[in-house]
Amino acid sequence: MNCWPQKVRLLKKSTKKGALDIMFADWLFFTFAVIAVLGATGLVLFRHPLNGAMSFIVTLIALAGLYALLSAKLIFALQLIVYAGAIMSLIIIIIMFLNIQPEDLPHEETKWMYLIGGAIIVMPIGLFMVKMVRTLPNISTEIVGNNFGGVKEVGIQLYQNWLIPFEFIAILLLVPLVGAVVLAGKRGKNK
Amino acid sequence: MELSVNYLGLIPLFPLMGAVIIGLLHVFTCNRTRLPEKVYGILACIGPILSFILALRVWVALKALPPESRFLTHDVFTWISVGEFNVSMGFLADPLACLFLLFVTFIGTLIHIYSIGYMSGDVNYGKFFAYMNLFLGSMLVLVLGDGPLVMFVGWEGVGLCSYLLISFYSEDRANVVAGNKAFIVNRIGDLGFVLGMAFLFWGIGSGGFDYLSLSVNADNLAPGIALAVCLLFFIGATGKSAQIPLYVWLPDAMAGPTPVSALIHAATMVTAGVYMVARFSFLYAGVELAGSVIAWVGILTALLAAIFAMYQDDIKKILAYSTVSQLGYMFAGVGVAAYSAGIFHVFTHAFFKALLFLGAGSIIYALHHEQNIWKMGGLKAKMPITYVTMVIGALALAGCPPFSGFFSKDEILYCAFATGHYGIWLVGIVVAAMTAFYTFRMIFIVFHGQARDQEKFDHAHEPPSVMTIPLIILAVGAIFAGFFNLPGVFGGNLMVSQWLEPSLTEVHPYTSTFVEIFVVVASIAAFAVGLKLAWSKYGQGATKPEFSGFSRFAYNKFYVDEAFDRVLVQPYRALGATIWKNIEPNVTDAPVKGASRLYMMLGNAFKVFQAGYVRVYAIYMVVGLSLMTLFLSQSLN
Amino acid sequence: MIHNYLFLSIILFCLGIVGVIARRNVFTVFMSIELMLNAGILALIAFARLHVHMDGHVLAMMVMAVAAAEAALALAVVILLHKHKSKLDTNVFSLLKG
Amino acid sequence: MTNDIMLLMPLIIVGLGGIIVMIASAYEKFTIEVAAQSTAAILAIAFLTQLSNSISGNVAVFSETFNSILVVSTFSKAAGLIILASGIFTVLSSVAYFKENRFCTSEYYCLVLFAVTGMLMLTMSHELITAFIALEIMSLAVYVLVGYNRDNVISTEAVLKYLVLGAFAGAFLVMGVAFIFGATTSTNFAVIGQYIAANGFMQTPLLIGGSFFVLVALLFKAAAFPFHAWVTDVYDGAPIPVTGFMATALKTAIFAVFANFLVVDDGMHAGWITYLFYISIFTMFVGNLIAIGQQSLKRMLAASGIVHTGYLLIALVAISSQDFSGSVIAFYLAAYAAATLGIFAALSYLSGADEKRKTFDDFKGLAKVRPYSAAAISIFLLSMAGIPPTAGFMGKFYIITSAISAGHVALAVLGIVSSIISMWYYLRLIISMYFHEAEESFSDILPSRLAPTCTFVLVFCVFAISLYPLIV
Amino acid sequence: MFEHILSVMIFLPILTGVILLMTPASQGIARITGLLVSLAILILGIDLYVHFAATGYLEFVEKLAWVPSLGISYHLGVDGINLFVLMAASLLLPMVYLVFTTREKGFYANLLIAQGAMIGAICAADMVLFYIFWEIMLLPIFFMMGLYGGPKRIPATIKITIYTIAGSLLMLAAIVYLGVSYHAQFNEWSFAISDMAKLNLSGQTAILFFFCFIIAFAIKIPLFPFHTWLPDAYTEAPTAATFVLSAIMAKIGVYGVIRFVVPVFDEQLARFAILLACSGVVGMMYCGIAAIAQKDLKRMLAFSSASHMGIIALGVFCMNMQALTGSIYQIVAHATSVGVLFLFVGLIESRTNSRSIEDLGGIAAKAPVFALFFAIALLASVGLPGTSGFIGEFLIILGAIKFNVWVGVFAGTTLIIGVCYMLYMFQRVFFEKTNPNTSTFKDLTLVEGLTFLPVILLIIIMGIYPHPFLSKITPTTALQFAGDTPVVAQTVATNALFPELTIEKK
Repeated sequence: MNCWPQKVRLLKKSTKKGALDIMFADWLFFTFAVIAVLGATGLVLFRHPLNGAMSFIVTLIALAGLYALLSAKLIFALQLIVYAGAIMSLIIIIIMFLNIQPEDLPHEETKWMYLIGGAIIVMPIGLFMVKMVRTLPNISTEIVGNNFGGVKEVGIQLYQNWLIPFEFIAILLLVPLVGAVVLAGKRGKNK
Repeated sequence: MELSVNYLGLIPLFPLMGAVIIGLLHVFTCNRTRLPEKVYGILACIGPILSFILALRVWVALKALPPESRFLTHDVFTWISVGEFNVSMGFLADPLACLFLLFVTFIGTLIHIYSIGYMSGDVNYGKFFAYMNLFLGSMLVLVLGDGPLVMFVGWEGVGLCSYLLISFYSEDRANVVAGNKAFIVNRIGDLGFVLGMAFLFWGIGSGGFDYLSLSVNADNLAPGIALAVCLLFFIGATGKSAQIPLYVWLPDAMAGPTPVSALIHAATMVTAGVYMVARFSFLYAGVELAGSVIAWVGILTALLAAIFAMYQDDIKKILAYSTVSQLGYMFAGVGVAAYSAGIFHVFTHAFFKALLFLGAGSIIYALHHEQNIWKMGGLKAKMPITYVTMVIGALALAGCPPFSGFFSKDEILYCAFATGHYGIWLVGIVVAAMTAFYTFRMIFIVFHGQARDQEKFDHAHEPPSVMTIPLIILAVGAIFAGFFNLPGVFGGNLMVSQWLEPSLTEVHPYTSTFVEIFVVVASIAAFAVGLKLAWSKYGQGATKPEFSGFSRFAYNKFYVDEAFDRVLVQPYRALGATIWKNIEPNVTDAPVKGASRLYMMLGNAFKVFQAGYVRVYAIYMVVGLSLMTLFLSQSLN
Repeated sequence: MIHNYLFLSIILFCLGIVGVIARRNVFTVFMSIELMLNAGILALIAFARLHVHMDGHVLAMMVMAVAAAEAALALAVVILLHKHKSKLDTNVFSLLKG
Repeated sequence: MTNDIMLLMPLIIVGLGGIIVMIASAYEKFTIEVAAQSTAAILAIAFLTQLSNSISGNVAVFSETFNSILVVSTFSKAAGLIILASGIFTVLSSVAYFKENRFCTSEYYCLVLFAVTGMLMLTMSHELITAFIALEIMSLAVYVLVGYNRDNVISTEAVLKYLVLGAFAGAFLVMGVAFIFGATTSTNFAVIGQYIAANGFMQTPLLIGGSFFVLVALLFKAAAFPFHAWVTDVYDGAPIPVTGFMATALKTAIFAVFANFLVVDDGMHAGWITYLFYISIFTMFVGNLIAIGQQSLKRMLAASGIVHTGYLLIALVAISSQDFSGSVIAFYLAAYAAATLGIFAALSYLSGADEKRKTFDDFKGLAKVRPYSAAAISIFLLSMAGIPPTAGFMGKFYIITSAISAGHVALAVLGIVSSIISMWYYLRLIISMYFHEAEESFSDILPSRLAPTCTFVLVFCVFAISLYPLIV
Repeated sequence: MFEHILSVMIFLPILTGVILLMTPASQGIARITGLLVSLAILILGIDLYVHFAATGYLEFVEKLAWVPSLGISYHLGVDGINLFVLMAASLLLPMVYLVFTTREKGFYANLLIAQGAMIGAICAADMVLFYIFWEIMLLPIFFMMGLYGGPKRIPATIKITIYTIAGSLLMLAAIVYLGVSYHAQFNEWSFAISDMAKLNLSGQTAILFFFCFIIAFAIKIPLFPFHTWLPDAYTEAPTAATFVLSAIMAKIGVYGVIRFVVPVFDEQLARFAILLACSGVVGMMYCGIAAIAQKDLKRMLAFSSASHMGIIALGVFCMNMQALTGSIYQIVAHATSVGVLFLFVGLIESRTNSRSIEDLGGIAAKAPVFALFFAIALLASVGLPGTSGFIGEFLIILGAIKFNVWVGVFAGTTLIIGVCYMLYMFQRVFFEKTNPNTSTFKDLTLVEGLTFLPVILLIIIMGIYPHPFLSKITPTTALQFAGDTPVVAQTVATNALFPELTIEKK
């Protein structure tokens, strides 16, 4: 199922020094990171939402790869299945369903202005976060053993310590269900 | 040794009760069936007569006491007691108060009787007597009150009555305005009085606020405060007694009925200032500067008023200015520390000036409210009693020996001379001549010569006996009152001065007989000169002269009233209007208005920020965030 | 190196913000928010790795669930908007203001 | 243990009730009236349970069962009471409202129940991601409620704005949670508190940033400056009972978790005090300025809600984390809730079909025609303005007292100044109702009984709360 | 005489008013009820006065814990300071019901509530309780003005309401500050007024809150320059409301200063007393001078009232016993005189449909009893000896001179300024010739006459024999200055401006 991280683990086992290992992980990281950023940029820049959605899917997949690099096996899977799979296909279906013509799209003549302005405004927030992160120890991200992030381990965590939020996610999911019916569904005349 | 008796309080109470009873009767009947005038007349006279009788009793009681302990007191109740400030509603009769008591009740009674005739037929007959009784009561409180604060009650009370009686004919705006003027000008003086009391209290502290305690503690006063108190009290006196600069109300006050002018604005109320200065002789005696100020203000007032009196047309105004002038003498007297002389002049002046006013009232009554002397003339044939009595009054006023005015005025001038105030004396002599001149100018024009207004002349007649009898009684007084205080040079022994001695802090000046005779001669000469001039100018009948130059200036009273109007009244009104029209909305209220306007403006401006675009709201959030992170970054290290 | 993951998370997060404030297309806006959530998830995973602590993974899962729920509702709203105006422009919907 | 479960009963009752109503609404027979009644009953039962819990005075940390994720304290119980009461009054006034505005279905009530579930959970949660989930339950339900009148573009616009901005803020919350997790390896309040106590707050930049983003999200929901701009539009677009619900229950829940989060440790509170200080000042004054320019009552009340957020922030600034009981905040929230719910209850039967009476001028002369309603509204407005003897006054009094005793004199004075300038727009409605002649006869107002009853019960509450002594 | 007399006096009118508002009672019933209740209050008030023992401390105390955690209690009491304000509030109101006979139900109900609230504010011995009543008493006035006022009532109503609320909210901050300081200094919570005197306040914050108090009271009094709401409000309000405002509420402002500022902020007051005293004097002169320009009788009286309030306030700031006692005395004197004058103007307005001085004239001839009563009230207001107005004013001037010579001298000008406009008004309204407006002016009816008679008699009695009244006040005022506090030293120092007059015993 999750062959890819296994490969990495194998790689790790195969070398004593681990330099190549790390170099390879870095190389993977940068690849995924660049893809993710490009995808995100595409999302922000593409005029048509469909293009944006496709580009976003690329980002999500790249992120899944990164999760794998971070030894989060379960999340890697969930990201692909739930996010890139379910959520994004829903979005794309709706985009297609609405049958958006180019003339329905907003004419964003001032888009670039806003983008640049936005970037300037966001800069302090980003720098602030960077500054924060820099105070952390910059450890290496080699794969953690002991089934860290495996289904069983995470599951035990979930049911032992996080029962209540987990249960309430049920209600959380019910609400948009009802909501979607109320807002977008068919409605009989008042009962 | 003071003696406590329990009837002093009754003396003012009788007239006050009379005022209440008459007033209530009047108020409740005036718009329905009126009570007969007789009822009011009798009711009105009961109070003054009873007071007069009690005054005599007081006099007798005082006489019985040894001179150095001639005090009667009556503490009715604790009036105000706040901390160290304790005042009782107390009355004090000493020789000075007794003298005032006697002549005030005596003349008051006479004028009440006179008014029964004079006011007959008036719609507000009852009201008049209520006011008169109220006045008399207040005056008696003023005189008897033990301590400045009780005196002030009477002081303001007589002011109120003066106001009410001046504006008695209230349908005519001018009368009411004159009344207002009197009250307001008096109030300016009263401010001085009140402040004087406050200073006195400040200076004396807990020492008590009746005359006896005050005179004991007066020595403890700091000189600065003593001076301030003296001058402030004197300001009060200038208001009530019509001295420069507050004399302006008195001539206008003649708008009231003539008995009022006689009683209030000649004989009694206006002398309250002199009485006050004499009362506080223990203070003034220690502050020479205040004395000089008083003396000079007094004598200059005398001069100024005499000048005005020489040019007046209105018989009552002439008398009014003469009153101001005589009051000036009195102040000159008390100013040079000749308190008894000043008081004595008050005493004699009360007789002859009341007499002159009542005489003038008779004339006015006879001529149907004509007051212009240039419409009169030759009345001596028609009104002999009035003529004779008025001439007696005029002689007394002009200072002709041996009428009462001569002695009292001479005493003042002598004291001024003897204490070295030669300037005052000199002015006094000049004023004496002028007094003789304007007095006889009036007599000659009114009684001598031809009738100038034939129709009025034909209707003129001697008034009823209820009016003439008081005239005669007063005339007798005007003749003989002076003998009570004959100075040594005439073989007298200054009886009044001696009587007053326990109440006053004064040293009778002693000079050589030569000086005494010189002063007397000078006075007589002044009288003669004045009389001669008057006779030569008006004795044979004269017409109203055209005024020009100085005389025109003097005829218009140096435009003092106009100046007051320009300098004080108009600016005051303008200030009021400015405050209301400009300052209030544009300055005082401006911050409030401005704040609310700014608030509204900002509120409307803020609507722009609620643009309605979701993106804009997101931008607000991010901008806010990023600003906050900027600050936060500073704290991250 | 763990920092790089976090930097990437920050970059994605900021891109998401920019997307929200710079774009008027409703879909793009919603997806930008999803992007921000993903940046959060990435950070969570990275921290989980940093501390070798699996709570981060649990948290990430829950965030995903919430993201899904939000997305569902957002899509319902988008359909509703489209019904009203046939437009996907957020600026069209500015009747309420002032 | 049974007692501990009792403490959770309100939450369970409401949650299960929501699901039951949701299922039931699939049936035709389950009319909106029945739905309303059953919802009110469920909320009432939950309220009574909560009340009995409050009286019994139990508190529980649930460290064994739920890993300390839920904590029931007196504060959370008080907040829960307010939320449940708000729910009941919202449901009751909705009945009257939907007689005139016919777009209701029975799902409306189940959403109310879900929202209340989320809120109750929010008050109890002592863990960030649970708080996030509760917040999202609540928010998603409220989004739907706001847009319930889906035929109305205004309503849809309101939900769009709320949803976009709410999700945006939610994303910050997630980021914040991530950072806090990164700093402390936990999202549990107790652990965070211990971590701060051990390591200091200002010494842990990651914690600063994380809590900053969490606060941003909470401030957004509480409508504090500069995250306030959505409030007027969303309140305006929402149906009147929902507006009332948002203004009261939602705010209560948010402030409950806000306070719980702030007091995890002194260091946290001290670290944010300056920011909260300025934010509360700006919130009060910006709210006032927005309110002053409004013609529409709902928008005015929304803006005044911003101002009240400012006052509550003062209380947050002034709380002390040592012996935190939240009584001042709870009292103020209760007072504010009573008045706000009262006004919205009154508006829900007075505003007429399709909310045609919206502006101040529309209510001119109301006092002549409906004196009791006008009097009730006046009392609510006076309570909001903080005029004694209403509850609003006591609330304000406690807030100022706490601010001054915490040494924030300037904040207290500025709060006072703000309530001075807020007088104008409260009085304005009273003046419209009383001092102007009626321009219409208000004859179309249905003689519905529930909403007026609610209104007068709330009038009683306004006075009763003010007389109820605060137990610090 | 029973235990809860004060509570009854507070809540009887309030509850009656609220019940009247809630029930569809007719205006006749409302008026009769109002009259009966106010008469009951009057009887209780007299009873209380008779049993007042003048111990100097609070009497008739009722104390009930309310918010124990903050030391707030339901605490009532009467001493020499508030006794007379209480009397003003409990004795004067029946007149209104007797004079204004044809107003709406709400009018009477609001009056009742106002009375209860005022009595509450006066008797409250707990600061929070005081504040609550202080605010409540504004509400009926707000409604009375807005509902039954003149044509320009709404702006005036808004102005007075927001202005006063602004002031009182500042006071709230100050009250809280006092409570908190008490907690900080004595480690227990209390909002009792009597406890506050123990506080030792200093520093910038104390000054800030000192001014909060001062501004609150200055607005209510109103003290220059916070008086700008007054002319409009007094003019536009229905006469009964004006009466309540001027006769009683303004006094509660002064009372507040005496109660809160004088004992608590002694240090700050000593420092700023000269400033405040100047404000009082300037206000007195400013409003008095502005009064002369008024054509509207009511507005003139409004300015006159403001002018006198300046003097009363001055008395408080002079920080000596004479002035303080004078102020308290003048509170009643002014309440009776100006209150009655406002009612008289209301009568004139109802009989001639005009309040303009220009339109009136010659009333004295038509209505002698009315003129007599009016004149007595007027003379009291200008402070003529023999009326109640003199005693207070004189004591204030006396104290003012002690405090500062110049302040005293300028304060004295009230004697002149008052008569200027009052006499002018009396001349134009009561004297001169009648005109069509006034030619049919009816004198007071028997009921009206009997209504006003007690007050008029009170004015005279209080002027002639004030001692029994003063002796109820002085024990308490003496206590205020009992210790040789720094205040006294400071006030004497202000007179150093006048070196040549400094008292030095020879």
